[in-house]
This record gives sequence, C-alpha cells and structure tokens, in this order.
Amino acid sequence: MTSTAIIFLIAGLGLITWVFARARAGKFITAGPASVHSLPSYHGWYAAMWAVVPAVIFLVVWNSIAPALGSYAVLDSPLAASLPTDPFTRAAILSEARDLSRDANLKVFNDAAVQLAPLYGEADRRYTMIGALAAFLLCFAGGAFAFTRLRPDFRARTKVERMVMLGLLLASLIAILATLGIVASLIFETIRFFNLVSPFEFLFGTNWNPSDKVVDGKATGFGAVPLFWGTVFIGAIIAMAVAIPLGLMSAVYLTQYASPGVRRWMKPILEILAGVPTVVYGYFAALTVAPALRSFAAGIGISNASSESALAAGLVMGVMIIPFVSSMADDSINAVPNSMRDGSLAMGATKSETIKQVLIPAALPGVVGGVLLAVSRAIGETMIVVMAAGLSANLTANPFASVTTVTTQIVQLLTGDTDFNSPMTLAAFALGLTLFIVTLLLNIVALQIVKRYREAYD
Amino acid sequence: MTESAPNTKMSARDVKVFYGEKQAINGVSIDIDMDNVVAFIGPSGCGKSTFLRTLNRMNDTIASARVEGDITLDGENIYSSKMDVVQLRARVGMVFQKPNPFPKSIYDNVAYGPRIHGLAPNKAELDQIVENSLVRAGLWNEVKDRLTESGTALSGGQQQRLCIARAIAVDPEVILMDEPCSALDPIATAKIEELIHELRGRYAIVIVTHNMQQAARVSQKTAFFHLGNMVEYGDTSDIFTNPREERTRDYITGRYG
Amino acid sequence: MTESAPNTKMSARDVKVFYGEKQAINGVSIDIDMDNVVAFIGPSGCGKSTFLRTLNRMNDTIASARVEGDITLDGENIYSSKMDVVQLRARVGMVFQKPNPFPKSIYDNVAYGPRIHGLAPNKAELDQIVENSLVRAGLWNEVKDRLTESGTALSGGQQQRLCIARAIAVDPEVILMDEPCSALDPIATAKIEELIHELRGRYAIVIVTHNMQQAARVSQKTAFFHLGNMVEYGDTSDIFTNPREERTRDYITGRYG
Amino acid sequence: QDPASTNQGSSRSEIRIVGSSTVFPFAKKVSEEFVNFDPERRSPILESTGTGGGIELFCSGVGANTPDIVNASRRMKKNEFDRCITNGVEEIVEVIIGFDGIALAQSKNGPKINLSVAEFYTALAAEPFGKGPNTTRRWPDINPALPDTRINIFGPPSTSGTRDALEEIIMEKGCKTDPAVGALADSDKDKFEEICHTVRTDQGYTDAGENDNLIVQKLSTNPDAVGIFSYSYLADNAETVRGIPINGVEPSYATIESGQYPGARTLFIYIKKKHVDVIPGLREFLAEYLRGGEPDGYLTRIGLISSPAKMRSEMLERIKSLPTLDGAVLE
Amino acid sequence: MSPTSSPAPAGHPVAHKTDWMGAAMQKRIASRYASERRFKFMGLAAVTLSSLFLAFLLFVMVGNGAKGFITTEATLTVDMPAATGSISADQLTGPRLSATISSIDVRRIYDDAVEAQYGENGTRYFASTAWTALRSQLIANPDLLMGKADFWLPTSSDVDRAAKDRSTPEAEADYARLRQAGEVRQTFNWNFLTGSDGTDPARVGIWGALKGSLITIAVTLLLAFPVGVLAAVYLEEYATKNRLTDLIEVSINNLAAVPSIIFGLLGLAVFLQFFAMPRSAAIVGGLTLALMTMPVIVIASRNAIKAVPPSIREAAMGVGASPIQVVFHHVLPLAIPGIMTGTIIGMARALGETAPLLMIGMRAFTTTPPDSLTDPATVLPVQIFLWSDEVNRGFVEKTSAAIIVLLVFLLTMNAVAVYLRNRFETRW
Ligand SMILES: Nc1ncnc2c1ncn2[C@@H]1O[C@H](COP(=O)(O)OP(=O)(O)OP(=O)(O)O)[C@@H](O)[C@H]1O
Ligand SMILES: Nc1ncnc2c1ncn2[C@@H]1O[C@H](COP(=O)(O)OP(=O)(O)OP(=O)(O)O)[C@@H](O)[C@H]1O
Ligand SMILES: [Mg+2]
Ligand SMILES: [Mg+2]
Ligand SMILES: O=P([O-])([O-])[O-]
Repeated sequence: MTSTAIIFLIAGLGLITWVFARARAGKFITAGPASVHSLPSYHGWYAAMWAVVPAVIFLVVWNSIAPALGSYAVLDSPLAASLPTDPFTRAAILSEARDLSRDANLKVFNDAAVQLAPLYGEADRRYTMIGALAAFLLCFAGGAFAFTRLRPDFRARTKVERMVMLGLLLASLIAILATLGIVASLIFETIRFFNLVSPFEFLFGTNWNPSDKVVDGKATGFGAVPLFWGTVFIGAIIAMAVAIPLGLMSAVYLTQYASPGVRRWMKPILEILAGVPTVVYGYFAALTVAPALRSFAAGIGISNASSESALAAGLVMGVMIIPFVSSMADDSINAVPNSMRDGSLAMGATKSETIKQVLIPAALPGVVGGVLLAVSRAIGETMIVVMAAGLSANLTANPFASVTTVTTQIVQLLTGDTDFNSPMTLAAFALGLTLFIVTLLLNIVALQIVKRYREAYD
Repeated sequence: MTESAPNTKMSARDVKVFYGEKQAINGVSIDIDMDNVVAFIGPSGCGKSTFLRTLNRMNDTIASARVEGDITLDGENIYSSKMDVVQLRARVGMVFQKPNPFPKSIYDNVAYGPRIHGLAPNKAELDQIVENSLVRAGLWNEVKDRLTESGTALSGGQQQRLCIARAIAVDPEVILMDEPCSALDPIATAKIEELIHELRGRYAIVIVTHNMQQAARVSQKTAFFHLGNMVEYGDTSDIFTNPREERTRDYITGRYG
Repeated sequence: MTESAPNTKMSARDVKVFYGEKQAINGVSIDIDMDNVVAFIGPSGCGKSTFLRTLNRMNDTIASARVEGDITLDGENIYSSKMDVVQLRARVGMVFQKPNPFPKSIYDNVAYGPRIHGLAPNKAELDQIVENSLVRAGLWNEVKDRLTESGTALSGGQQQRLCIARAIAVDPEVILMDEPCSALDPIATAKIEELIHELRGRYAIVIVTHNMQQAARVSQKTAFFHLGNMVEYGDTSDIFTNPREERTRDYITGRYG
Repeated sequence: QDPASTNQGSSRSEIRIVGSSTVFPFAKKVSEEFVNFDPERRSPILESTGTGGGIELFCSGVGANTPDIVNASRRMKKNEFDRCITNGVEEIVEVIIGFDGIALAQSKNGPKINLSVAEFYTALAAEPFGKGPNTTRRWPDINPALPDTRINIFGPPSTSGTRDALEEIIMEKGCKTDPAVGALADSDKDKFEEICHTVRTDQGYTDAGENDNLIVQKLSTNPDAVGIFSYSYLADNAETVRGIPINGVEPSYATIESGQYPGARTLFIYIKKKHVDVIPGLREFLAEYLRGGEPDGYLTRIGLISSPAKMRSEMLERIKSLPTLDGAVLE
Repeated sequence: MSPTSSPAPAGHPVAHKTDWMGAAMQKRIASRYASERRFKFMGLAAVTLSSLFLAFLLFVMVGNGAKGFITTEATLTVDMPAATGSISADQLTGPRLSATISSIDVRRIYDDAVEAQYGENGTRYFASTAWTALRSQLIANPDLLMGKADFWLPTSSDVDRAAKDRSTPEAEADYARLRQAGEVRQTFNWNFLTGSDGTDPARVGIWGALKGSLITIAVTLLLAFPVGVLAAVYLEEYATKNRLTDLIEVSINNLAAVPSIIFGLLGLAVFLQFFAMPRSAAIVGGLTLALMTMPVIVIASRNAIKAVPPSIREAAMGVGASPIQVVFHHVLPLAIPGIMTGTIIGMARALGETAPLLMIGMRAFTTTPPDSLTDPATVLPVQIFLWSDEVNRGFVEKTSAAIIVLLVFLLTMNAVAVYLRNRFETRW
C-alpha cells in the first residue's frame, strides 16, 4: 500500500465520519433550530477534523522515520554483512536496493543491491503496514472521541472556526518568519565578514578589489564606495533622469490631456514596460543599447568609451522604471482634489499653467514618494546591471565609462567561488545587508511621505 | 425678459444644459446687470450650480456636459469659437462652495491670477494688487503679517475670503459665487455677506445659495430654480414677499426642499 | 420604567456605550414588547443607531465600541459570555438604512439565513421559507418569475423589501430597522410602512427614523433620544401630541434638529 | 537517521561537476556526448565556479551533496588538499585531460599589439619590479613602439585558476627579467611574490569574473582592450578575436603543444574515488572525457590541446585503477 | 513680500481696468497658448517615447528571435542495410526494437555517410549532434532501417546563419556548396521547443528550461497563493491591532519592497546552507520565489478584500452569519477577481525573475529536463541569461527566440490580469 493510497483512505474515512456525525447531529434537531447550537455539518466537520488531522500528522512523522526503520531491518539481516563499511557507498547500495524493490525493471548498477532488494521490499511493506494500521487506529480513535462529544448544545461551529482562525494566523506568521530569515541570514554572515574587514573600511574605503587572501586575519580590497557610487550613479541618477521626466509627463498627459480611449490603451501599454522581465532588458541593453552608445560616444570623440557604460544600463533601467513613476504620479495627481484644479481654471489659467503651478506642486509629496520607491527599486535591480554594466569599480562621473554596482558584485561574488567562509562570499552578504537596509529606509520614508500626503487631502 | 436691459453685463437666452442624455437645465433666459447682486435659489439638484457654471464655461471641464442656447458677455457670445475661454474666465471670476485655496502662500494665492495674466509689470505693482485685493476682501488686517504662510492654514471663513481676494485680484467684471458660505460658521458667513455688499456695483455678482435668508439679505434680484427651470426672476423683495408663482411660494414658505 | 412589563421581549437597563473615550449613550433603560412597534427618533448624532446596534451586538464589529449595562432577550443577558452572538443575531434580525442585498440571486439572498442556520431540512422546505418570506415582505408578486436574477438588479424599494424578507426568513423574534426608508422614494416608503404594519404582533419591531411623520404613522411607542440620552419614551400618540419634556416638544415642533 | 541516506541527504543518480570556467566548455561537451551516447543516461550537472571555488566545494566532504568531479585549470594546491583530507575527502584521483594556454587576445578590429613578457608584466603589475605603484596608462608609457591606446586589460578574478597561472607563469617570467627581483625568489620569497604576483587594481585591469565568454564579448566591443583567457576560447572565437604574440610567439595549438608559448599550462580533473562506484555512469563519464581529449577528439576540435600519447595511456590506466593522489607531490 | 507703505483704503478702486482686448494682452495670451501646446506636446512625446521604446524592444527581439524558430536542414542519404548489415523485420517489432537500435552505431554510420556524400570534412556542414537527429528519426520510424533513404538533418549553426542572413565567409561558401551537393531546406525548428540546453546553438532547445520554470512556478503558486490569501484574510478581517499584527503588517510591507536578489541570498543561506536542500533544485527556487511573491499576493488580496463594501458584511452578520461564514460565504467570493489579478501579476513577476535563482545555483548546465522537484533544473530567464553570455553568434537568435517565448507567457498573464481587473472593476 502506498502512502498516497493511505492518505486517500484516511480522507475517505474522514468523509464517512463527516457524513455520520452530520447525520447524528441532524437528529438533535427535534425542537426546532434554536435547540441546537451548531449546524449538523459543523458537527460533521468537527468529527472529520478529529479523524483526519491526528492521523495525517502521524503519517507525516511516520513516513519520515519508516525508511530508516526499514534500512535497519535490512542491515540486521545476514545478507547485509558483506556490505562495504564506507557510509556513502553503503548508502548508495541501500538506496539502489530500495529503488529496485519498487521497480524491478531498473538498470542494475551495483550487484549487491539485487540481493538486498527483496529484503527491502519486505521491510518496507511491513513498516508501511504498521504505519497504515496505526494511522487507521488514530483515525478511528479520533473520530470516535469526537463522536462522543456531539450533543445538541455542543459548540461544534466554534471549535471548527477556532481551528480555521489558527490556520489563518499561522499563514500570516510566515511573513515574519521570512523577514527574520532574511535578517538573520544577512546579519550572521555580515558579522563574520566584519571580523575580517573593518566596517569602516567597507563603508568608506575606495579600493574595491576583493580577494580571498586573508593576512593576519584581515582581508583587504573591500572598500565598497565605488560600488555605492556606481549604484547611485546608474540607479538614482541616470535612470531617474530618464524615468522622472518621461514618467511624470506621461502621467500628466494621460490624466489631464488624453481622451479616455487613448488612456485606456496607453496605460496598459506603459504597464507592459514593468512586466518585461529584467533579463530581457539586460539582454537588450547589452546587445543593442550599449554598442550603439559606444559608437555614438566614439562618434562625438570620447575616446575611452566603454561598451558597458553606466549610461547604457542606466538608460534601460530608466525605461523599466517609467511605469513605476508614472503610476505613482498618476495616483498622486488624481488624489489632488478637483476643486483645486477648478479653482485655477476659474482664474483663467490654461491647463498647463494649472498643471505646472497647482497640480504638480500639490501632488509633489506623492510624486516624491513614488520616485523614492522607484529609486529603491532601481538600486536593487540586478539583471540589467549584471548584463550591461561593467565590473570595474571606478569612481567616475563619466557616463560613458564603466562602473559597477552592489548587485552586480553580489552576483559576481556568489556565482563564482561558493565557499561559505571566504571573505568574498561573506562580502556578498555584507553588500546584501547594506542594500537591504537602504531599500528598507527608502521605502519607509517614501510610504511615510505618501501616507501623510494622502491624509492631507482626505 | 427677452430684451436686454441697458446696464446688462451678461445675458442668457434659452440655455439648455445636458449631462450626457440627461437634461439638467431646460431653457433658461436671464439678464445680469452691473448694479445688482443676483441670487439663485431653489431646492437641491434643481440646476443652480449647473447654470452658474455655464456662465464662465467651467462646465467645459465636465466631459459629458453640453450647453445649448446663447450666453453673452457684453454682447459677445461666450460659446462662440472666437471667445477665448481663458480670457473669459479671467473676466468672469468664480468662488466655490468649499474654500479651495492653492497649497501655496497667502501672497502667492492672490498673486497667482495677476501673474499668469501678466497684470503687474513689476513686483511693486504686484504687491499693490495683492494688498488691494486682500483689503477689499476684508482679510488684509488678519493676514498682513503672515503673507508667506500657506493659504490652507487659514480658518474656513478666512480661506473663503482668500478665494474671493484671489478672484478679484484679476480684476474680473463678473463674480460668480456658488454657495460660498455653506461650509462656514455664522460669523464667517456674516463677514462674507458684508463683503458682497461692499463689492456690489463694482462687479456684477451672482450668488447661489440654499439659504433664503441669505438671499434676502445680500441680493437685490432673485431667481428661483426648480427642476431645471427658472420659475421666477425678479426683485428680491417681490419674490420673498409676493411671489407670482405657486411653486415659488411653496418653496419660500418651506413646503418642500 | 425599571420593572419589565409582562409582555417584554427585550429590555435594557442603564446601557452606556463608549466609542473609545467618547461616550455616545449615557445610560438608557427601555423595554420592548411584542405587541408594539417602537420608534426611535431624535436629531442626527444623538445615538439612535448606536443604541439600536447594541440590541443585536452589531457594535461588536466596531473595535472601539464598548457597552456597559444589561440588555436581556427573554430575560437572558445578551452580553454574557454564554450568549452565542451568532445565534443572538439570528433571533434579533436587522434591516439597514441603505438596502444591502448580497450580490447573489434573489432566491439565495433570502435562503442564505435559513441555510446557515439549517432551518430547512430539504429543498422543498427551503423553497417554502423563501416564498413565505417574500410574500410577507410584499415582494413575491414582483419577483416570483425572476428568483434567479441578482438581488442587486432590483429597484431601491424592492431591494429594501428583499432585505426585510431576508431578515424574516430566519424567523427572528425581534426586527431592528435603522432608517429603512431614508434611501427610498415616497412610493417605496409607503410600501415598507404598510409592511411594518402587517409584521406587527408577529415580531417585536424597533424602527429608527428621522422622519417624525413616519414615526407617527408606523409606531405605537416612541422613544426620543437627545445627545446620548433617552429623553422620553411613551405611547406615540402621547409623545406627538403631549410630550412631557421640553426638549421633546422643541424637537417635535421643529425648533431644532 | 536513515542509513540509506548519508548525513548529507540521500544518494544521487546523476554526476555533479564543478570547477574551472576554462574547462567548463570541455565538460559541457563531454556531458552532452555522454548523454547523446545513451539517451537513458541522466545528464550530468555542471556548474562553472572557477577552479578555486570548485575545489572548495569538492573538498567540503564525501556524499551525495558534494560534487563528484572538479575541473581545474591548475594543479590542486597543498593547502586545498589538506582541507579535503580534513573534511574526509581522502581518496582523490587526479587526471590530466590535456593542455591549455593562457592567451592574451584582442579584438580583430584593434591595432595589432606584440608584447614581451616584461612589457606585459609592467602593464599588469601593481608595483612593477617593486618600484612604486604602476603609473602606466597607455601602452607607449611602457614602450613607445606599442600602439597608442589605453591600457585596458580584462582578466580573471583571483579565485580562478587562470589567474593563478597568469601570476605564476607569465608574470613571474616577466618579473624575473629584472635580475634583482629574480634574486629575491630565493632570498625573500614573500617579497618576491608580492612584487611578481600582485596585479594592479586601478583602471588598467578589470576583473571580469569567472565567465571567459564575457571577456571575449567585451573584446569584440572594445577594440583597444586586451583580454586574458584560456586558449580554447581563443580558438573557439577566432572570428572575433586574435591572439597577441608574447615574445613573438603566437598562441596556437602547435606553439602550446611544443611548449614554445610561454603561457602553456595543464588542465586537470579531480575525482572522488569513493564516488566512483556509487554514482552511476561516473566511470563511463571519465572514459568519455579522455576519448574527447584524443588528438582527433571532439574536445581538441574546440580548443583543448591533447596530451602526448604516453600520458594519455597513463591517464586511461588511472581511470581504471584509480590511484589516489599523494599530497606530498603538491605544492 | 515687501510690506507696502500705505494700504489702500478698503473699496478704493483699482487704478486701471484691464484692457483684455489690447494688443499686448492678446500677444501675451498667444504666447501662453503656445506654451500650453508645447507642454501638451511634451506629454504626448513622453508617452510616445515610452511606448516607442517598448515597440523597439519588441521589434529587436522579434527581429532577432523569429529566425530562432526556423532551422536549416540538409539531406543526407544513408543506405541503412549497407551500413548495418541486414536487419530482419522481426527485430524491429515490439520490445526488441530498442535493443536493435542501441546495437547500431548510428554515429559511425552517420560519419561514413557524410564523408561519402560531402567529402572528407563534410561533418562541418552539419550540427555537431546531427547524428542524434538521425537516430531519433530512426527510432520514430524503424522501417527506415530497411532501406536507403534521404534524411533531413540540421546544418551547423554557421551554415544556418548563412542560409538565413549572413555568416562568416567560409560558412557562406559552405552553404553555397551545400546547395549544390544536396538539397537544403528551412523548416520550423521543433527541436527548439522540445529540446534542452546544449553546446551547439543549432540544436539547443528551451523545453528543459521551460519545464523547470513551470515546476518552479507551480511550487511558488502552491505555497504563496494559499498562504498569501489566508494571511490577507486574517489581517483584513480578524486581526485586532496588537504588537503581533503590527509586526506582521510591517514585515509584509517590507518584504514587498526587498530587492529580489536579497531573496536569493536568503535562499542560499537558509535553504541551501542551513537546511542542506539540494543545489539547483526547482523546489528551492520555488520556495525562494514564493517568499518573494507572497507579500505581493497579500497586498493585492487585502486591497480586494477591502474593496468589498462593509454593508455586505453587516448584512451577513445581521442574519446571524459567524465571522468565518461572513468571510468564506461573502467576502472572499467577491474579492476573488482582485485576488486573482494580484496573484497573476505576482506569478508573472516570479516567472520572469532571474537574480535570486542564480544565487541558488539554478544555472547549472544540464541537457535533460527535470523530472521532479529535486532534480537540478534551470528556468527560462536564467537560460536566457546563460545563452546571452555565449559568444557563438548562433546563440543570439536562440536567446531572442527564448525571450519571445518568455514574453508570450508573461504578456498573456498580464493581459489576463488587466482583463480581469477591467471586467470586475465595479461590481457593486
Ligand atoms: N457632472 C454631472 N454629471 C451628471 N449629472 C450631473 C452632474 N452634475 C450635476 N448633475 C445633475 O444635474 C442636476 C442639477 O445639478 P446641480 O448641481 O446643478 O444642482 P444644484 O441646484 O446646484 O443642487 P445643490 O443645491 O444640491 O448644489 C442634478 O440632477 C444633478 O444630479
Ligand atoms: N464608529 C464610531 N466611532 C466613533 N464614534 C462614533 C461611531 N459611530 C457613531 N459615533 C458617534 O456616536 C454618536 C452617535 O452616533 P449615531 O450614529 O448613533 O447617531 P444617530 O442618532 O444614528 O444619527 P443619525 O440620525 O445621523 O444616523 C455620534 O456623535 C457619532 O459621531
Ligand atoms: Mg450646487
Ligand atoms: Mg444613524
Ligand atoms: O575558471 P578558471 O579556469 O580560471 O579557474
């Protein structure tokens, strides 16, 4: 009997319990509906829960230990005496034997496994039977226990609903777990990193040339300022120089000028820009934009233009960010009360005057919040910079030169050497923590601004 | 009432307004002259605001709205294609029900109109215009020491007076007020009413109100609207003491509304 | 009014309601019996709705609300921990100011309550309950051919009657109505008032209204609320013709409110 | 714990390979052939991690969760071997799969460069000949005869075997052209290594990551850049890039095979003996590897330089008898 | 403002009435209108530019990638009986067939046939694994073993490019020669849709990566959807304000803003290092992406739940529905369209995600599609990334073709989301 079959059987038993409990509870209704506390079906659910949940929990636990029990049984047999002592080889033979016991047609790789296979089949069958029996017993016991508790005034609904609530609460706790997971994984590695490199050097040093060489317990070449600069240069300066004007003007045009028809079509089209995966942008930047920019730079006489210029990555990232800026600006402009616009128009202001002098200033906090969110998104963006920005840690403001970013270096550091204790791996986590903190702060500030602004007009 | 009176500033002839399919104004004709404050009264939803907004084409901003009939300002059709709506609105100012100062300083609120219309060649003249407007709106003494504060930081009544100052700063010819006191307390209301008294004669003034006492207090002429029709138009004293129409009487005596 | 009358269905003793710090009801005691329709009247914000919602614990849904005092249904304290609020609400039904049918079919709207409370063992009985409720709500003839249409597709008055049908389908003992006609036109209002007449005696009925004429028309007893106090409670005819309290008189004669 | 599983998870039925990016294309080809030969075989899992990173992973223990094979573009180091031993990876088999050269290359569109080892060392070192920081910015700063372009070298990161080879083979040769420095090799080894093995960190040299393909791509778009990568990539991309002669010797199959080219090196794979009879197909895979590396094998077609016949037969013997590596022979 | 010395007395008339019709005023108005037009044009330009960029991107991808769906094939004549010795018909029936085929050295036969037909270096015309194509054709149609037949086999990537566009001079010459020596044709590249990664661009396919993507995304959906919706229900409907719920709120809002690569670091440190889960496996990718997607679903679901009018809840409570019944009978059914929209958008994002998966090793080279959750796998975006790094020109069109496939998936998902949003925007 396979565990799937057992699960199905238990589910079936649960169903039967449900039906019986429901029928029994149905008989309680003798003196009108007010005489019972809960609907019969709740009694059904209550009993079914008792029948199924303990049995399934048991099965899960049993299934995780039963294979081990099976293996011990096999190892106890005289046939197993000839097995090699090396645990890995032994494990391989045993696991092949187990596979063979399930599917005799498998290609045999280790002959020792053939003899053991029947033993395994035997042991596994035995333990599966034991598990199944125990599960069924639990199922019956649980069901019977629940059954005895059914009474007209038994609050089955309350009990069932409490279980559901518990489930809901558990689901929301996962968010906390995930956050804790992130913080813990980043902080532990970062602390180890700071044992090798002083935080001061990491945050303020300008020499980024990471290596695994550890001299006197200190590693060098981990001054991350060039990375921070590159990140800011690409994500917060160049990308925003593209995204803010285009996004803002698009939002203004779509909210204030465009006919409903145009708006209906153009808005989703702009949103598509946000739906294109970043690896596609990265490829586009590397394949098309970067070479074009390079030849453009060469054409206007910039000699040392690099093919992976900050500009190429920044431009494409800016385009990716347009929909973020425009939808935030769109929301903010729409949130400005119409009376404000009417007030200006009634003074004889033209539309553009109204927009420039009244709407945008009034929507500014919202727009700023949106831009901050966009910046946080841009500096955390990885694939575009990995594919189109460079790897040289330059401190330069020349947009045609190559700079590198925090995310690029994280990928570089972690996709090569994967040893968990080298300073380079740890540095990736320190960079990750920095990035995490910065984006977090940006978001908190941005959300705060947006919230205060929303309140101002409500 | 089909011929214009001699001192007529604006006149409407058989104006109909539609919101999409729905007709909100069914042919209204009226003359507005320079000497009198005109009050529009009527039950909620009768079309007072709608008609008022046709007078400076503010209903252009509502996509579904459509206007038929003629409205003239100094004899010029304001719905003709030759009419520049930006200029029209500068000449026909508007004050709204809810005070809506711009989120700018008090000074900038008032200076906004003169600036966009280029009414002041230099800073000194602009200062003068701002000051005059605030003085006339009866707000100067209260705000003269804090002109750089935000207009939204004022009290409701002050905000509404600021909006009036803002409207008169562009030196309009007509001022339309749509229930300018409905968001205000009695003291603020009294101030605005006083202000309207003072502005009378210099501008043609139209005020929409749902408060009959207010209409009686501030206006010389009153138009009573009902279900999209202008039922009666005449001297305020006549309308309130001796209405010609049954419906007007019912409304004035509070039978409905 | 500290002793319960013999036919009393619900009674409240010194009920106080707080929203956070703010006290909205300052100690109200009242008995509601099976034979009369009780109307709550009073100016806006006086606490009529608040008090009504204490009667079926709908204010449990407002996090900040807190109730003190005793309210009993058939002598049982409804705020005791033994009371199951779900069952309480089945016994004390509620109809809201704005008609709020579920976006489901007319049939499912009415059948919802009986289903969750298991009132009908089979489809035929459920059909019967739905039909009876709709008949009693005076809606059957209008909807019997389109029971599968969405409840939201009905007119406002029909929706409100559907909500009443939904409430009576669970066969409650008390029906609370919070301004059930304020969103309706006069014809629909008349229908609902007629319905209340017919339901009287079968259920204890409490109706909140801001319309004194309506209170006079539909109720046998009236409670006048003011600023969180129940100022006066008595036979409707007495209250309207011969109020004991000054404040009641002022309100009834339209001095304020 | 189930004895059918080791302490690191259960058994595994496909081969896992990590390591050198230089050897990566060869390994890719071998796994493809391995599966093509018998479609019922499971495809090996191949990750390019660089030699250093690969050996770290390889040496992290025995068991299903650790790789079976590591590709290396240099010989395993003594300290790495010791780490292996500490982690229980005691029986390691070393197999030479062929030769490779560290090629200097540039775009076909760039001005032709011709370097001596000393010039190249000067361009690359952090402190050429220990005489203060590298101040050269353009090639003529080193030798006026060189083309007047920026010194812009893309090379491997410090974890890679190619980098080690670059330092130990080419830079050291250039460095030793100064006898004073050469003398240090015996007297002050640390000092010598610091002078000869430290690559500049300014704009002249860009660490281009483990991906040699990337460097090739960068060269094709940056005509004045110089790239350092494995000869196989040069051979494979003859369309776009050309080799830069060192001391007048072009990197080519012949010059590397004959040892004439100064940047020749050996490619290795290391196998965990304990995995050999446990992971299905591992022996066949090794055989496939050697077959591809024969003089007319498919690996030589994509740039591997075949080892001499004698060595090949020795390797064939090794993958049968699996002699374990003796740490003593390592440095 | 400079304080004015003498405030004008109230009611003092303004010095001049504005001359609205004057020439100066008219000129001013004209220039104001001009600036109005300029501004409007800038807006239009911004919208146009943004959409043109999208159009350009799609154009480049389709332009490059469309060719990836076409393959060039040339004929190879193989006389099977001559090469294999005679094979009897009953060797080709039933279970004996696979044994028969594996007994044949297809590769040698292929080599010989190529040499016979195209000369000494003839294999260069064909893809390096063209012989496997021959083998699959034989398996598909064993009767071919009985006689001499012409087989269409894929040409090498260089020749393929020469046939489509341009290539190296040698390849173009090869192509010309090939057309003389035998027949050449271009057909739909089924292998691209059914094959896996490889070393020869002429023979690579995306099925392996696509299957990896589907498995990964299924794991993500199965984990993130229920957890996200349930958490949203809890927070929106039941949670009372306290420390714990505040913490949950903050966590969710922050998770939604965390850069995706950080989730990769989490996956690496927690799933791979701490829980010792298998590297490169779809289940780890799915877990990682689920953590990333869950907050998106929570936020979208909460908004959808919030949009259900409170009057519906009151109505249900008024007839005695319990809080759980209110939610499961009324609120959730009404919120489903909004929840679906958010989920689809979250899934689309997860499907296009690359960076976190690089961190957990889903970039390994493997030539067979994954069969289970723990099999090493790669996903479509990572495959695109890996191919984009290849130098061989033949990979350019394959990369773009893979991008087209990915975009088709994503744009469809987004379109469905937009449709759902519009369709169910205002239901009450
Ligand atoms: N933007 C609009 N779209 C459609 N119908 C409108 C619009 N604005 C007003 N209406 C309708 O036109 C009619 C007249 O409305 P209007 O606002 O002019 O009334 P009013 O007399 O100002 O009422 P109140 O005293 O409540 O302000 C009403 O029936 C109203 O519903
Ligand atoms: N959810 C709430 N939170 C805080 N205060 C509330 C809340 N609901 C009502 N109140 C306050 O409690 C007081 C009584 O309100 P309630 O709604 O009961 O008045 P009402 O008599 O029903 O008025 P109306 O006739 O306008 O419906 C009011 O001052 C109101 O502002
Ligand atoms: Mg109005
Ligand atoms: Mg109320
Ligand atoms: O990747 P490497 O061969 O340089 O170690």
